[in-house]
Amino acid sequence: MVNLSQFKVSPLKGQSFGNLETVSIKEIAFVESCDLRVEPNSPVAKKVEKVLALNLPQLVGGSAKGKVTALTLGPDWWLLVDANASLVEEIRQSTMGEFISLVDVSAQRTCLEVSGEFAKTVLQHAWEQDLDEVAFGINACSQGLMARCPTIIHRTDEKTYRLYVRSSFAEHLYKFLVDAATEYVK
Amino acid sequence: MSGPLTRRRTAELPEHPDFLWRKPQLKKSYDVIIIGAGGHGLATAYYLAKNFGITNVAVLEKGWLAGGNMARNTTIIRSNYLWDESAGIYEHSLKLWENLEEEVGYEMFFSQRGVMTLAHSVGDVRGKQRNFYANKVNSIDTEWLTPEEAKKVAPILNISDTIRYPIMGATYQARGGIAKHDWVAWGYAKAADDMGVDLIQGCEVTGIKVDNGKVQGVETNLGFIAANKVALAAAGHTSTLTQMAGFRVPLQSRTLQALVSELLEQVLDTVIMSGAVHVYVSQAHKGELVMGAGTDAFNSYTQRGGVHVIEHQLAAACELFPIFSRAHLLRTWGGVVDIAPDASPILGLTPVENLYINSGWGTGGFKATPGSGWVYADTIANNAPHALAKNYSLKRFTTGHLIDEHGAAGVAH
Amino acid sequence: MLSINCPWCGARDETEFHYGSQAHVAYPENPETLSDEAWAHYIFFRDNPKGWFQERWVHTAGCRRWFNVWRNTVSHQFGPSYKPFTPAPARP
Amino acid sequence: MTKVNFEFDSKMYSGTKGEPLVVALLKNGIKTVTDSTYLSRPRGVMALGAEEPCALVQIDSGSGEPMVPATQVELVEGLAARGLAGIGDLPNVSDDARYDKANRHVEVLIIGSGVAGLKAAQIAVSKNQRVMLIDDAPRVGGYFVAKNNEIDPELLAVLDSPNLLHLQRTTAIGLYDQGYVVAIERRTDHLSANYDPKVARIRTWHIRAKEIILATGAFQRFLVFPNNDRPGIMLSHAAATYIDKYQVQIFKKAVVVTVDDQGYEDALRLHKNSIQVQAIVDVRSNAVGALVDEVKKAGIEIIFDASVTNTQADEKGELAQVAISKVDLTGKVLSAVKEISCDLLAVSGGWTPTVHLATFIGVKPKWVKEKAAFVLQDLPKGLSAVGSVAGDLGETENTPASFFGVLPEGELATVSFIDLQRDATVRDLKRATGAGLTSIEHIKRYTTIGTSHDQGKTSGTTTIGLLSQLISKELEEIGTLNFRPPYIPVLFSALAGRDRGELSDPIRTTPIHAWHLDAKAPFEDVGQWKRPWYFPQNKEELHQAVARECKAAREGVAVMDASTLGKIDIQGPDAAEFLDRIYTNMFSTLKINHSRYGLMCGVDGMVFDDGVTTRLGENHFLMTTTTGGAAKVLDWLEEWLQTEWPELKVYCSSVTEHWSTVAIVGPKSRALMKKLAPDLDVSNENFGFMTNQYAAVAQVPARIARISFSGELAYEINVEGFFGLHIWNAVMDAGKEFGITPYGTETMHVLRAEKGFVIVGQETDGTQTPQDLGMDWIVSKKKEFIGKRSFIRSDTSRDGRHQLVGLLPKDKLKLLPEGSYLVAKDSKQAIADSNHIGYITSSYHSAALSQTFALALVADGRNRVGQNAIVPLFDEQVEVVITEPIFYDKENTRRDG
Repeated sequence: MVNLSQFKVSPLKGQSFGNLETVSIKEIAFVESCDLRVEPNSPVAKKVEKVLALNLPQLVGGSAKGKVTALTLGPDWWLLVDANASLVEEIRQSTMGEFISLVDVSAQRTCLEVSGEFAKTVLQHAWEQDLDEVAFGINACSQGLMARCPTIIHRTDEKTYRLYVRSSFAEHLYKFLVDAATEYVK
Repeated sequence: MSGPLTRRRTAELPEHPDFLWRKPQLKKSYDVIIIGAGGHGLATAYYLAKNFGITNVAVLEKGWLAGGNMARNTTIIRSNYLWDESAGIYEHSLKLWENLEEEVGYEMFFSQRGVMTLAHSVGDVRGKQRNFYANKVNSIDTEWLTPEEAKKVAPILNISDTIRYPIMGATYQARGGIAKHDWVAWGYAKAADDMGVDLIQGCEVTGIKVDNGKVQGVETNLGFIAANKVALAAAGHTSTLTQMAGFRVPLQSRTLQALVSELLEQVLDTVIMSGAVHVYVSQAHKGELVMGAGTDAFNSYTQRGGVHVIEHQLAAACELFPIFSRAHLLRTWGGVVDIAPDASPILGLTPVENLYINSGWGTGGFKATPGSGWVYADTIANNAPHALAKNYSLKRFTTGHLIDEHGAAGVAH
Repeated sequence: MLSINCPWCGARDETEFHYGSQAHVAYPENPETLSDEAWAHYIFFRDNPKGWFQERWVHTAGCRRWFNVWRNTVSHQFGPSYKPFTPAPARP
Repeated sequence: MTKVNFEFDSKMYSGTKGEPLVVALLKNGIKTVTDSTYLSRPRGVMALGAEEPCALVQIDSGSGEPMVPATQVELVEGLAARGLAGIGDLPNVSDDARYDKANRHVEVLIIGSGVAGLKAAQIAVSKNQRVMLIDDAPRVGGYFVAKNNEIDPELLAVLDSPNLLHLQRTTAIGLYDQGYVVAIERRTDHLSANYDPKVARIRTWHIRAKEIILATGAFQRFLVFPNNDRPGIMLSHAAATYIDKYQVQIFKKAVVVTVDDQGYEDALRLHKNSIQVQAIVDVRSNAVGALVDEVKKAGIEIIFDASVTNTQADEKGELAQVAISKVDLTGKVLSAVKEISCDLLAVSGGWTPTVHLATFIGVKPKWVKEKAAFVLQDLPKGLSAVGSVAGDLGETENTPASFFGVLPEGELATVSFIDLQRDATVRDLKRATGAGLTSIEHIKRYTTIGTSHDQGKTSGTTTIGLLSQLISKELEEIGTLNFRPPYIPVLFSALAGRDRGELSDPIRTTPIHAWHLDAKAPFEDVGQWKRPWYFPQNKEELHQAVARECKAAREGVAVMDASTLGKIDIQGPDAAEFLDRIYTNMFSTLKINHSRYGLMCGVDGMVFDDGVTTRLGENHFLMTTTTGGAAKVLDWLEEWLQTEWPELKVYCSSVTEHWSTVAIVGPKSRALMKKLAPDLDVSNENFGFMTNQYAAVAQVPARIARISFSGELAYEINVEGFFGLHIWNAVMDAGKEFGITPYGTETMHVLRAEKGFVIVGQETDGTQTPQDLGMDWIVSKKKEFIGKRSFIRSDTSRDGRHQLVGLLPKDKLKLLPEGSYLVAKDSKQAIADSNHIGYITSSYHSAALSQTFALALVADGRNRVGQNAIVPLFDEQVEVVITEPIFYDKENTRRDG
C-alpha cells in the first residue's frame, strides 16, 4: 500500500498565527468529511444513525457526536466530520439502493481552528451571526458567510471554534482573520 | 482621444428665476392628463405643448413636483448603450440635451465632461469592446482608452495591475456628462407652465376610469378629472397604476441607492463607471462626490436600501480611487425604479385605448428625460408609437423580442 | 440589510439569501398548450404590489432551502415565513 | 491635566489633553476658526457637538481628515489642524490606518449615555439581558454633565455590569429595519495624533437589537436675525458650557437672547463665571418663576417682546455690539429698544430633539407647540425613546415661544443666515416662496438649506419655523423633519472596513495555484477565481506564448489546470429524469462511466450554461458547469427540485473544490497518460472518447475522463483536491520527455474556437437559443425540458435570427477585434443605415491554420455562409468571408489520437 498522505497538500499548508493566550488561528489539514443527505427520521436515516452510533440532530445548527461528529446544515443535510472512508463505505453498504446521498467532501473545505481568549471577538469581525453563549453554545454549528467566504462554524469548546471554509476561499479567510486578530495578539 | 472637457466649477450656483410656476385651478377635464410630474412627465408635457400645440394638459403629482427619482438620481448622461433601440432613443436624448438649456431658457448645468466606463477583466474588456464597436456602427461618439489614457483623463485612478480587479481598459464617451437634476425638472416645469400646462401637486390618482376599452379620465383625491388621453409617467409606481386600468405589466419596483460626500476641492473632471466593482461616480458642480450604488435585489417602495450595498461600494471606490479613502459619506438615499425583465423601457400604447405607458427605465431614466419626453409626446399626440419606441412595446414580452441591456452592456447606468 | 427569518435557521442577514420574487407562481402544467401571451405571463409577469406581498427567498449561504414569506414592500415589515407546499398563513 | 502642544493654522499653541479643540482655540483667544464657504465671512464656534455648523477644521496630523467639526476633535500632542471654509481637501496619499467592522447581537441597544440613557441601561441590565450602550461623546452624562453636574454614583455603577457593553466615542450613524443599527467607534484619535498600525482606528459596529432605546438628547437652536453669524455668537448652552465647565475666560460682556427659560439658566451660569450679562432679551411677553427671580436678583435686565435684530463687529469681524428691538412672533421688527456692546451673544432658540435615527426608517416627528419642538411619536415596535428626544425637555415654568427669528427686508435679509454652512439666508427663503414654491422640499432645493455637512441639524426646524412665520401657516402643515443616514459624516474608509487592498474581495484559487505563481503566469479574473491566462517564457507577449502553447497542444502535449470548473454531485433514483428536464438533451440514456455534453436553457429558452456530465452509477451523476456559472447552476437545480418537482428524489451537492482536474491535451497525451498510469489501458478501443476509467495516476487514485475541449486526444485527470498539486507536478515531470507545455485560458479559448465550440458568456449574452448557436442537434424533440416552450414564440422561431458562424479575414494576418461589428457590403451606406448584420464574439491568431479567424453571431448567418462581409474598423475596412463555425479537423479525426 502506498502511503497517500505523502502526496497531499492542504490549501493553507498547515499555516498558523497567534497564540493560545490571546488568539490562535491554525489550519487543521485533511479533516475527513462527508456530506450526508437523507430524509430525517426515515428508515434509511435510522440505518445511518445505527452505523454512526448517534442520533442525527434534527434542528439546523445542532450537532451530535458518535463515530463521527454530525453537524446539521439543513433539514435533510448533515456534514459528517471525521468520517473515514471505511465508515462511509459501511453506511453505503447498509443503505444500498435507498434514497440517500453520501458525498466525500474532505477536500471541498478546509478546517481552521480559532481559539483563545479573543477567538470570539476576532470571529465577530468577520461573522455576522450571534456567537454569544445564549445563541451559540458549545457544540452549536452554523453555515453562512464569513468575510464573504462560504463557511461552516462549529463551536467545539468554551474558547474554540472550528471553521470549515470552501478550499478555494481558504487563503482569503485566513488572511482576513489574521488581519482581524493582529491587534489582539500579544 | 480628446482631453478632458472644460468644466464649470462653481461652488455657488447661480440663482433660480424669481418665478417658477403657477398654482393653477384644477379643471374638470383635459385633453391629456399626465400622471407623474417627474422629469419624464414634465418633459412630455413640454413637448406636447411645444411640438404639437397641445396645451390643455394637466400633470398630476401626488407629492411635490419632481420629488421622485428626479430628485434622487446621480444625473449621469450618456448614450453609449449596446442595442440599436437603446442607442436610438438615448442618442436622440443626448442630442436634445445638447441644446436644452438654450431651448428651455433655464440653466441646467449640463456639462459634457465625458463618461468613462472601466473594464476590469478579459471578459469585461470583451464586453466593453463590443459596446464600443456597437456605438461606432450606430455613429455614437466613443473612444477606447488604455489604462494609461484613462489615467490621463482621471489622474486619481489607480491603474496599478496589483489591485484586486485591475483596470484593463475603458470606453469613453466625451459627449456624456452630467446635469443638475432639480434644475432640469424646474426648467421643464417652468417652460410647460409658461405654455399653459397645469402642474397639479398633491393630487394622487386613485383610479383610472375605462369604458369600453377606452380611457375616460382619472379618479383622484381632488375628485374625478376627465381626459381624452391619459399618459402614465410614474416611474416605480407604474404597475400600481396599470392595475387600476385593468392590465398587468412585467415591472418590478426596486430601490436604487445613491450617496454624496461633503464638498471637496476638485479632484475628478469626468464621470467614471465600473460595473464590475459597482462604482459610478462624478464630482458635482459644488464639489461633492456623487455616487450611485446598485439596486437592492427585492421589491420595495421604501426609498431606503441596504447599508451593505453602500459599504461594498465605498470599499470598491477606495480601491479604484485611493484619494477617496478620506472623503466623508454625507448622505445616502434611495429611489424607487421600475425594472423590466430586459432592463429596457416600456414605452407606447397599452391594451386600453388612449392610455399610454412610459416606464421601466430602471436606472437609466434621468439621461433619457428629453428623449423619452419627446418620443412619448409624439406617441400620445399621434396615438401611434414613435419610430424610436416601436420596439419598446409591451408586446415584446410575448414575441420574445427582448432588448437585453443587462448582459454585455454591463451596468445599466 | 434586512433580517430574514428562514423557517429552518431563524433570522439571518439578507446577504445570506437570494430573492425569488413572487411566491405561488407554478410552472404551467402543459406549456405546449399555452398561448404565447399566457406563456409570456408565466415567464415575465409578476405582481408588484405596494404593501403586503407573498414572495420567495432561498437561504443560499445557509441551509439552501427555498421558502415563502409575507413582506410589506412599503414598510419592510415581515410577516410569517412558511415552507413551500404548506398552506400560506393569512395576510398579516 | 496634561499639557499638550498643537498646531492650528500653522501656528503652535498649547492646551489640555482631551479637551475639545474648540475649547483650546477659545482659551488661546481664537474666536474665528474659519471663513464661510461662499461669502468669506469670519465664523467661530456656535455649538457644542456634532451639530456644529461653523467651526470646521481639516486635520493634517495622523491619518489626516478633511472637514471635521472642531467641537468633535479631542486635543492630543502633535495635533495639527486648520480652519476649513466648507470645502474639504483630500490628501493625495492612501490612508493606511486600519479600519474594521464588528458584529454584535443584543437584546437592548441604548443610544445615548446621558442620564436618560443611563437610567434606561439600569433597567435593561437588571433584566439580565445583553445590553449595549453607545454614545457620541468622549464621556458619559450628556448635557447633565455639560451643566457641571455630578452623576449619581449608583447610576454610574451600571457601567460595570457584566452584561453591558458600553462604548463612548461611538456614534450611531444609521438605524435600519429589523432592529439594525450601524455605529462608528473612534478608537485611537484621542490617544495620539499618529495612528497605531496594529489597532483599528475606527470600528464600524453592526448591531442587531431586539429593542432599541433612543436617548439621543436634543440640540439647541439658534435664531435668525441680521448678522447672526459672527464669531462670539453662540448657542447659550454651548457658551455656558465652555465658560462654566471648561473655564474659557476670554469673554467679558454678554447678552442673552432667548425664546425659553433655558436662556435664563445659561445667563446665570455666565453670571456665576464673572461674565457681565447685560441683558436677557426674551421674545416672549412675560416670564415668571424662580429662575426669573434669580436673574433679577443678579441684576440682569430682562427685555420682553424683543429680539436681537442686528449685530456689529469689531475690526476682526468678531462680535462687538448687538441691536435689540421689539418684535412680534411672526418675525416683524416693531421698534428699536437699544444697542449694547458685548463680545458674547448667547442664543437660546429652543430645543430640537435628536430625532434623526427614527426618521431614517420613516417615522414622522410631530410638532408639539407647548414644547416648541418636533417630538417622536408613534414609534414602531422595538423602538422607543427616552429623555429629551422623547420630548422630555425638562419642566419649565414658562412655555417656550415658537419663534425662529426675524424676517427683515432688503440688504439685511441677505445677512440673516439660516444655514450658516451654505450661507443661505432669509432673502433666499423669501425668493423661494415668491417663486411659487410651497413645499419645504422645494424650498430646501431652491435655497440649498440643509445640504451642508451638518445636513440641516441646526437649520431644519428653523427653516420650517421661519416658513411658518413667513406664510402664516402652522408648522405641521408645512412639513416635518426628514433626515437620511448617516447621522454624521463618515469616512469612506471606515465603511470600507477591512475590505480593502488584497482583502477587498475574496480571491479563489485552485490547489495548483502556487505552481502558477512560481511560473509567473499572468492571471485572468473569472468571477472571484484567478486562472492562469498564459505561461510566458523568455518575456513572451501574450500572442507569442499562446501560439507556442497551441502548437504544443496540437502537435505534442500540453497541460492545463481545469480545477475551477463547477462540479455538482447529483444522486437519487430520479437523477436521470431530473437531468432530462434540466438539459435540452437526453441524459437518461447515458451509460455508466460515460460522459455527455449538455446545454441548459432558462425558461425563456435562452442558453444559460453548459458542461459535461458523467454518469458515475445508475443513480449518480457528476455535472460540470462553467467556472463562472457554478453557483447559479446549483441554485437553479435546487430551485426546481424544491419548488417545482418535490416528487423527484434527487440530492445535489457542490464538489467544485473537492476535485482537482488536470487536463492533458495533444497527440502525445496518450503516451504521457500511459506513463503516468502504467496500469491503465489507454488504447482507444478500451478507453473510448467520452468514457471514464479509474486508475492510480502517479500513485494517487484518479478518475480519468476522455473529454476534449480542443478536438485533440485528451485526458482529464480528476483527483481529490489535496492531490492536485502532486498530479500537476507528476504530469510536468513525466511530460518532460514529450515537451509538455502548460497552457492557460487564452490557449484554451483558441483551441476550442478552432473547433467551433462555444463559451457560454462569450458566444452568448443571454439572447441566444441553442438553435442560434447551430446546436439543434442537442435539442431533444422527444421530451419536455425547461425553456422548450419558448422556442416557438414568434421572435424566437423566426428566420434570420443571429446565428453562429465563422469568419476568415481575407488578410490572413489581420486580427479582428472581438466585439467588432459586421456589415453586409458597402459599409458606409450600411453604417449610415445602422445596418450591421452581426458582431464578433471570439477572434484569434491560429497557429494551426496559419491565419487569424473569428466566430461571430450574424443575422441569418447560416444562409450567408460563403458570402463576403466587411468589418468596418473606421480607419480601415476588413473584408471577411463567412464560413461554417468550425475551422479545424471538421471530421473529428484527431480526438482519438
